Amino acid sequence: MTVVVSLFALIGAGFIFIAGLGALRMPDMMLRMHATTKAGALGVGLISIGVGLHFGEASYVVRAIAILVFVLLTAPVAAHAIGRAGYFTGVPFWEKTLKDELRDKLDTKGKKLYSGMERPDDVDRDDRS
Amino acid sequence: MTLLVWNILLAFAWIALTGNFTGSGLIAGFFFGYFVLLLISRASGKRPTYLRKVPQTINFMLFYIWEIIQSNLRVAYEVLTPTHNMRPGVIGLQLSCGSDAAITMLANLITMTPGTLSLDVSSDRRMLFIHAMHIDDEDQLRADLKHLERRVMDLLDETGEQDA
Amino acid sequence: MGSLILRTTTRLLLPLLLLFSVFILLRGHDEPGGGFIAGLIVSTAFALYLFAFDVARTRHLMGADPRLLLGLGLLIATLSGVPQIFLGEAFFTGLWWPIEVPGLGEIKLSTPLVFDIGVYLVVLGAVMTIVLALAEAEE
Amino acid sequence: MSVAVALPVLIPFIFGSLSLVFFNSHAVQRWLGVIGTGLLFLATIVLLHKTWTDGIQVMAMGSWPAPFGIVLVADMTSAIMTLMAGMMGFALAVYSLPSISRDHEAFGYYPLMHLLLAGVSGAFLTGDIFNLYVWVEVLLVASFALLILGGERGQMEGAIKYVTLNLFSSIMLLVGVGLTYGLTGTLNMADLAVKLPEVEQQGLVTVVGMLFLVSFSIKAAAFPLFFWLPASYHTPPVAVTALFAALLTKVGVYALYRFFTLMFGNDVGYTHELLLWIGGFTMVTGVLGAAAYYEIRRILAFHIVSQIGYMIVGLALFTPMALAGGVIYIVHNIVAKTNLFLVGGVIYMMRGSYDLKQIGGLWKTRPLLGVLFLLPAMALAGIPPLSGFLGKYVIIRAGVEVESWGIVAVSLGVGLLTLYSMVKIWAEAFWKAQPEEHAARAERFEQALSQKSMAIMLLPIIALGVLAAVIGLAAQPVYEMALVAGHQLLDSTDYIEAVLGVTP
Amino acid sequence: MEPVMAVVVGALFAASVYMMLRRSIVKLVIGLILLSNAANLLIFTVSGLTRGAPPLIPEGLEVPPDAWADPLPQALILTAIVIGFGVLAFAVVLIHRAYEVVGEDDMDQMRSTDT
Amino acid sequence: MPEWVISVVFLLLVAGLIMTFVRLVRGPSLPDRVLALELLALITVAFILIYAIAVGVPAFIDVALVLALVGFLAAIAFAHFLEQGGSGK
Amino acid sequence: MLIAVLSGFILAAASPWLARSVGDKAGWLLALLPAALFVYFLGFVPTVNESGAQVIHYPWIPALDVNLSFLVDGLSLLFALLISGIGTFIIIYAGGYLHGHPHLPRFYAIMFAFMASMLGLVLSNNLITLFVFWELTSITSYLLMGFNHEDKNARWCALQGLLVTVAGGLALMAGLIMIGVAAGSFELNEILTDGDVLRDHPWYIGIVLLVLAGCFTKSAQVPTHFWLPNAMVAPTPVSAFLHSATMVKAGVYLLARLNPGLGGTDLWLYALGIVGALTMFTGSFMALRSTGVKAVLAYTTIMALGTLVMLIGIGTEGAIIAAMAFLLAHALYKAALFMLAGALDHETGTKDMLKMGGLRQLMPITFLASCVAALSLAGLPPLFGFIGKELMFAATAGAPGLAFFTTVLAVASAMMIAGMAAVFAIRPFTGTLKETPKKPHEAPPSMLAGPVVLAGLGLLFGLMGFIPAAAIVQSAVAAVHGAPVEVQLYLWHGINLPLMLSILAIAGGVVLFLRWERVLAFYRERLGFIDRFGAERGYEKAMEGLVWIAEWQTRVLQSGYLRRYLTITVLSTVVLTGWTFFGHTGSSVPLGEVGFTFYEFAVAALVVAGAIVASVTSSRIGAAATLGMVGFGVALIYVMFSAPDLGITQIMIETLTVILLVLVLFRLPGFLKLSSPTDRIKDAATACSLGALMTILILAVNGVTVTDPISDQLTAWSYTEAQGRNIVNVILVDFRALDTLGELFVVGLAAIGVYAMIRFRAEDRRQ
Ligand code: NA
Ligand code: NA
Repeated sequence: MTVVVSLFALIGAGFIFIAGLGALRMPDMMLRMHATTKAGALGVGLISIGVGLHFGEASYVVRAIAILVFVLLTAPVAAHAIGRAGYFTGVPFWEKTLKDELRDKLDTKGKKLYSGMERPDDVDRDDRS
Repeated sequence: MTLLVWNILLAFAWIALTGNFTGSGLIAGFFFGYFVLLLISRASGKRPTYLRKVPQTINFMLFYIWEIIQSNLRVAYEVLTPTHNMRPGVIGLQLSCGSDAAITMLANLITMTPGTLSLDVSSDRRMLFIHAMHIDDEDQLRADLKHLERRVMDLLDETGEQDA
Repeated sequence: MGSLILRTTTRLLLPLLLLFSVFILLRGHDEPGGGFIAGLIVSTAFALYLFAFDVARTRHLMGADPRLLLGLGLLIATLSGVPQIFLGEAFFTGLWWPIEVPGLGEIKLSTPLVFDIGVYLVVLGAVMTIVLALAEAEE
Repeated sequence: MSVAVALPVLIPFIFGSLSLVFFNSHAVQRWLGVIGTGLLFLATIVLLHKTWTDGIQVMAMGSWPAPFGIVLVADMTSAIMTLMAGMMGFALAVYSLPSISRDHEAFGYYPLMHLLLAGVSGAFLTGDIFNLYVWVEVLLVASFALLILGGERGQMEGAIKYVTLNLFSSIMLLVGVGLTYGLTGTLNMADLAVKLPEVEQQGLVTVVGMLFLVSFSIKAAAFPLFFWLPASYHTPPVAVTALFAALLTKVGVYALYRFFTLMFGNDVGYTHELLLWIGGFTMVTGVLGAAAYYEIRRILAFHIVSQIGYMIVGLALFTPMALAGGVIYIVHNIVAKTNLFLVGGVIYMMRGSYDLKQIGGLWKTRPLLGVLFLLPAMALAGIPPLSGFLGKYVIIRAGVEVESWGIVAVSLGVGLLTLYSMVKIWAEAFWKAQPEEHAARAERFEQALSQKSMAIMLLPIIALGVLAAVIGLAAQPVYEMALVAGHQLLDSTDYIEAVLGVTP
Repeated sequence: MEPVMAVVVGALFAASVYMMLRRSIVKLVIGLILLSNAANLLIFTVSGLTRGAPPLIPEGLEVPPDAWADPLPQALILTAIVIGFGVLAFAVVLIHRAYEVVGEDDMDQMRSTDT
Repeated sequence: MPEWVISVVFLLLVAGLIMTFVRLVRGPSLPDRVLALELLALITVAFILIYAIAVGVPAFIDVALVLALVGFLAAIAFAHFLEQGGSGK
Repeated sequence: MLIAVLSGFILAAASPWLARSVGDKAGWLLALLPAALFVYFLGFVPTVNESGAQVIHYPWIPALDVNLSFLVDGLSLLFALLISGIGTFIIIYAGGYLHGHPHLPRFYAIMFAFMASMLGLVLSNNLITLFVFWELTSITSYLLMGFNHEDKNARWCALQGLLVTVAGGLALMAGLIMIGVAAGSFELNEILTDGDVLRDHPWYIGIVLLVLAGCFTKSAQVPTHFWLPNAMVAPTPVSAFLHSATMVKAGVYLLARLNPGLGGTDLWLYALGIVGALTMFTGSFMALRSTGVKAVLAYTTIMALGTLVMLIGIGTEGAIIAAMAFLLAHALYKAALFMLAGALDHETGTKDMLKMGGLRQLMPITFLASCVAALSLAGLPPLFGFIGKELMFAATAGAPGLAFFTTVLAVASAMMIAGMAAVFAIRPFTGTLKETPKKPHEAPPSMLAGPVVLAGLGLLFGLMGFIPAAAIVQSAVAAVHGAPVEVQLYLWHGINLPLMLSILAIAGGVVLFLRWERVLAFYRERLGFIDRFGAERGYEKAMEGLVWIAEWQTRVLQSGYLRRYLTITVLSTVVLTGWTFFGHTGSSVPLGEVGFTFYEFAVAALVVAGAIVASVTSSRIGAAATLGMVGFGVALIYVMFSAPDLGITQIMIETLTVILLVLVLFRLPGFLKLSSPTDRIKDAATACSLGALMTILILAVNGVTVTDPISDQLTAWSYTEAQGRNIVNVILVDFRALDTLGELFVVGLAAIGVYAMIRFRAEDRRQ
């Protein structure tokens, strides 16, 4: 069991290291986010599994799982929020970025994002939520 | 009905948190879950049914974990190699699913899977904008994403192109 | 923030956070936690809801005006220590009523628990008073 | 166990909470304001009576015996200070009824007032140094909120300075508490009185004492740390300023008294010499500051600083008589200074300005107000037989007895300058004819002031004015109480025995 | 570790005071936040640092096993943290309002009440 | 868990912390800082979990749990700030 | 006795109402009180003469040696009689003089308060009680001087009088307390029985100087004499009362009173003798150039006060007799003259003697009374003033060590006074009738009763000197001298030195009267510099200096710069604590064991780095983000050192702080680099000094081992007594619930404050 736990811990820490490295050296904000969101979440997830295994007792296992779930649940939302905000505020892309299909769909003043597929009789479906 | 399911789920969450796997723990969990639901039922919204989804859910989770691991290996590769071979870009993905839950789930899954990151959904919910690390092969990427969408829709009982 | 993704996730997270806060409140006497931390957690839950939706909906969700919660919480916390004086004990002397409830096991009702519930309400009321006022000013 | 010692804290807490619950009903809040402060006043009278007749009052909160839990303790000093808090609270609640605007009521004036009083009473009564920090924060944050009610530019600017410097003070207090715990492993004041002298590195005790000295000197607005007070005190409505003037700095002074008698009395030759210098400079800079201004509230605000100096000198001289003099001076100052602010508020209601250059003619038309101004003003200037003279006499006599000539000279000189300031207000606001160019506004304000409002505002003014005279005239019992307070401060045996139940 | 923490606390105090001495009201608030953190850490450090022994009593025992971290400073700091937060919330909004009425993020322009 | 594993794990985590910190300081845009902060929260969760193992105190898991639950809120708040028109300068 | 003294205060409170309800003739009614008092005090005369001083004792603040004890002996009785007697006429007179004045009731009130204070002053046996009344006379006389308060000059003069006398009064207070402490008693009858205790005490010089400061200012001795003429802005009844029997005589009274205890030394002799003589001369000299009816009298008052002080200083038996006789004479004629001057002023509408003339026919009684009173002032037989002056010359001639000096000045003064007395009595009444602002006719009876009676008494006492001698002067002298003295007062002592000096003085006076226009011209042309360099200039400069210093100090200290306030505050902390640490106690810094793991160190370093970055970054929101990092770092530290609750709380608070900052900061502008590099270096030094101090304090305190912290007991009770396993939480909700309760209120208060700040503004906007 110790070996398994150690493995989880080591791999998890390794991913976190990668996340940190990615945050440091990826060329633009979006790409950094690819690194931090995925590697970071996975790293923490692995470590929390390791913790669950290490302590073994049910209540701790459940808590470790809870951490895993929370991280997997919240990390993409955070990434989405930051990415969206970064994009909307015009954080520059890496120069090797190939295309941007969103650029002309955004109406920052009306706070609307168009799909380019609107029908003329569309009601504003945003009101429904 | 859905509320009841929610309540039961919360009760289980409770005993999980407390580590008190007894009848009293369940009742207490049910009790507190009930109050929580009472409170948030003000923010009304549609709830999908869950019960029969359990096996499907487990299946899906395994798939998803695999995706995450894949995604990470790819990122790790990009991060660790000294030169960047990425060809990033933002693409718009036309959506088939229409419910909030499905869209959200899809968006979050996309974020956690290889080289893609959900930016936002268009105001009319027909388009999901995604930032991808590699759009060299855009068609393959779109196909993968549509596949993921299908799995989500199955899980959530959606038939596609409806919801109006 | 007009984000569908955030809104949907928030709807999912909110009950979890609320439940978690109650959990943290009740077990604080024996393990890390307590009224403060629980109050802070529930506050962040509503703050999250605020970011995802808006002030009006958050107020509606909370039901009571946070200033009322604040006042009630303070009153509960203060009064939890007062009746002891009629038993000839000092203010804030802890009183314990272990109650055997069929199916629930022993529940330790106590004045410190009442006090902690007051703490919980105060923290919630105060933080939300501040946050909502700020958000309203912003809107 | 004494119930009386906890009530001055619990009553304002309960009424403050109730006021919050009834946040939107101003009428209820007003009633709660008067009833709550009235009950508080009663409770503090009872407490003083019990302390006077039965000795030091103690309650161990939660029944946890000292030094393990928090105790509330009332010796004579605490009881007297608490009584002043109750009295001022009640007086100001009444005064507030007509003088506080609807807006202020709508944004929490009454709950803030209750909670400020709770903080002040708590600070006076607690027997635990960390608990003191908590009370200080309660009253501080209450005062922050009261200070900004109204939202004008001056209030904001003053508040920033007030908040910043007071926070620094609180942090130093917190640091001091932390270090004291690190030195002794206890927080209870009586226990500290026993344990601090047992610390091997006595030097460190004095060093930690310096942090408390700095912290409380800031709170007390002593030289050279008083900047926050003149920068902010004249900005809020006068009832608020009066409340602050009455009680806030006194908490700092009280804490200095408590700390540098009970706990940090190990190096008196050093600490109290320092206090003497601080006191002297505080008196002089404060009174000179007042001489520079022509605005009633600013003059009065700077005088607070000056009079803090007298109180510190009472502590610094460190004899029973000097300490008694200090206590009397505190009481006197609370009564007189509060009253002056209240009179200032009435002047404003009748003239629309606090600027001496814009107002006048009050003696001609309002002789009663003139007398009501003269009472506290002359008391403040130490004119006999009013309250201030008693305080001044006792302190100066104590100074003479220990041959501390410098401080005697300074005290006397400052008395003269105080008189100068008071007479300045008198000559300008009362004697001088109303300046023509501001007559229209004065008339407008006078007409807007209803008889009923005026009568309600005059009630506390008359009561406090009479009190200033009574303290001076019925000085024997006042001095006897103060002397007992002085003895208790100087010899902590009774205090320690009452709290810890052991004779040191 | 205590000497290291002593330096950390010193650095936090220095940084906070330096921030508070800037003309910007925003920096002033940041300084206040750091100050309160510094004081809390000071109490934490000065009452002794203990590794891996939180003051919790395990099931079945009546006191913690072995040496445990002093719970009292922790309770004090907890109180101080929360108080600090309350004060901070007030201060943050205060500078915000001050900026609105004065129109500048410059403390040196805020002198009308003294002179 | 062997001592050396603990050390290596901490080494990796600390390295991650430092690199993230550099990104936090360097920015250059606010979203960059925010994602760094978000990652810092994650690393802190991991750090606490490993520490719980290292000292054998499971009570610390609760700290990690709370952080995992609320850590992303800061990111949401900043995003909100940016969308309200904050410049980040 | 208590009632007698305090009745004035009671009547003061009642008089506005009385005056209003009685109306026009209220003065006559109200005068009944002083008249009754006069009779009451008269009743003491036989007792005192037969059995000596009476002490009447009422305890007031016995614990502080303050009692309402009264000493009735010749001296106090003399003063009490003068106060109540003259007071009676003053009240009557005021009713006429201020007839129809809207504030007459108020005037009566203050007047009675003043009178009562004066009585209290002269009758007090207790030093402190005496001082209480002393101060009350200053305050009430201030109100009287400023009675015409809409006149700027009146306010200014009143303030001057107040400040000068109160300044002296404060010195006196110190002096009196020192006497009490030195003598071991605050009761005059006890102190004065053994003066050597004081004279041999090391504080003696200090006591004398302080007492003199009080008495000299009150009695307008040079160089503080200037306030007295300015006090003429008061209505005439006030001047008449203040200058004849009260207020300015208080200083003289006290010197006389303390003479047995403090007198008889060289210090006393020279201080009083020289200052008194100079004052006497100055008063006369200034009187000679005055043209205002009241100004003349004011300066002659200064002369008289100087004379009395000089005589008390000389202190021989003869000098004391002279002093008491002179005092009595002066009181009688001065009160009369002032009331007459007031009558002239009241009837003609001017105070300038040069503008009056030929009033003899229109105001015959005034003229007659003026003549009699002025003759007494001039010191001509057969008036009582002559006796006083003769005795004075005798005393100066016999003054030990100061004979020549005092005698020359006395004769010179007497000449000038004689001249001015003639001017006063003759100029306005003779010659042709001049046009005056008001049409003059004889004053009403209320205004003539006093002058006539008092001038008549001057004549009566001159002719029959044995009456005052036996009745009161002898016992007064005994009181001042400290031993029984036989006193006989005669007009004729045979041809001796005093008589020659008198003749010389009167002759000189006649010359000055005849050449008065030339004298005035001389003053105008040659002596104008006196006004520019006189003591009054000194007062003005002092006041300007005070305001200047006050404004300078306020500019420097209360500069409005928060940064400066904070710098001073921080440096005060560092200097005070640092000096105590290194300089005073010489404490040392033990460097304990520096054991740590690399990850602990890394976290610590990151916290420091974060703090530094936050303080130097130019991005506002970047600073907020960095702060978040510091917060996480601190949370980690809490976790690493066994504080899970703290870790959680820190994380939660950090998150909320970020939310808060974000909600607030987005409207604020970015950082501007505003301070100069020099400023930044200075600030960094200030900041680092505090940081270093804190580091040192931690290290030092860590070196102290605590054996039994109270938390051991809390830990033991946590589960067994308080039923909780999380000790921190048990402390929070049980052991120290009160802390937590307080903290809740802090949070609640902050929330209300924030709410009010934000919403109050919103309300503003709406309006
Ligand atoms: Na220690
Ligand atoms: Na607490």
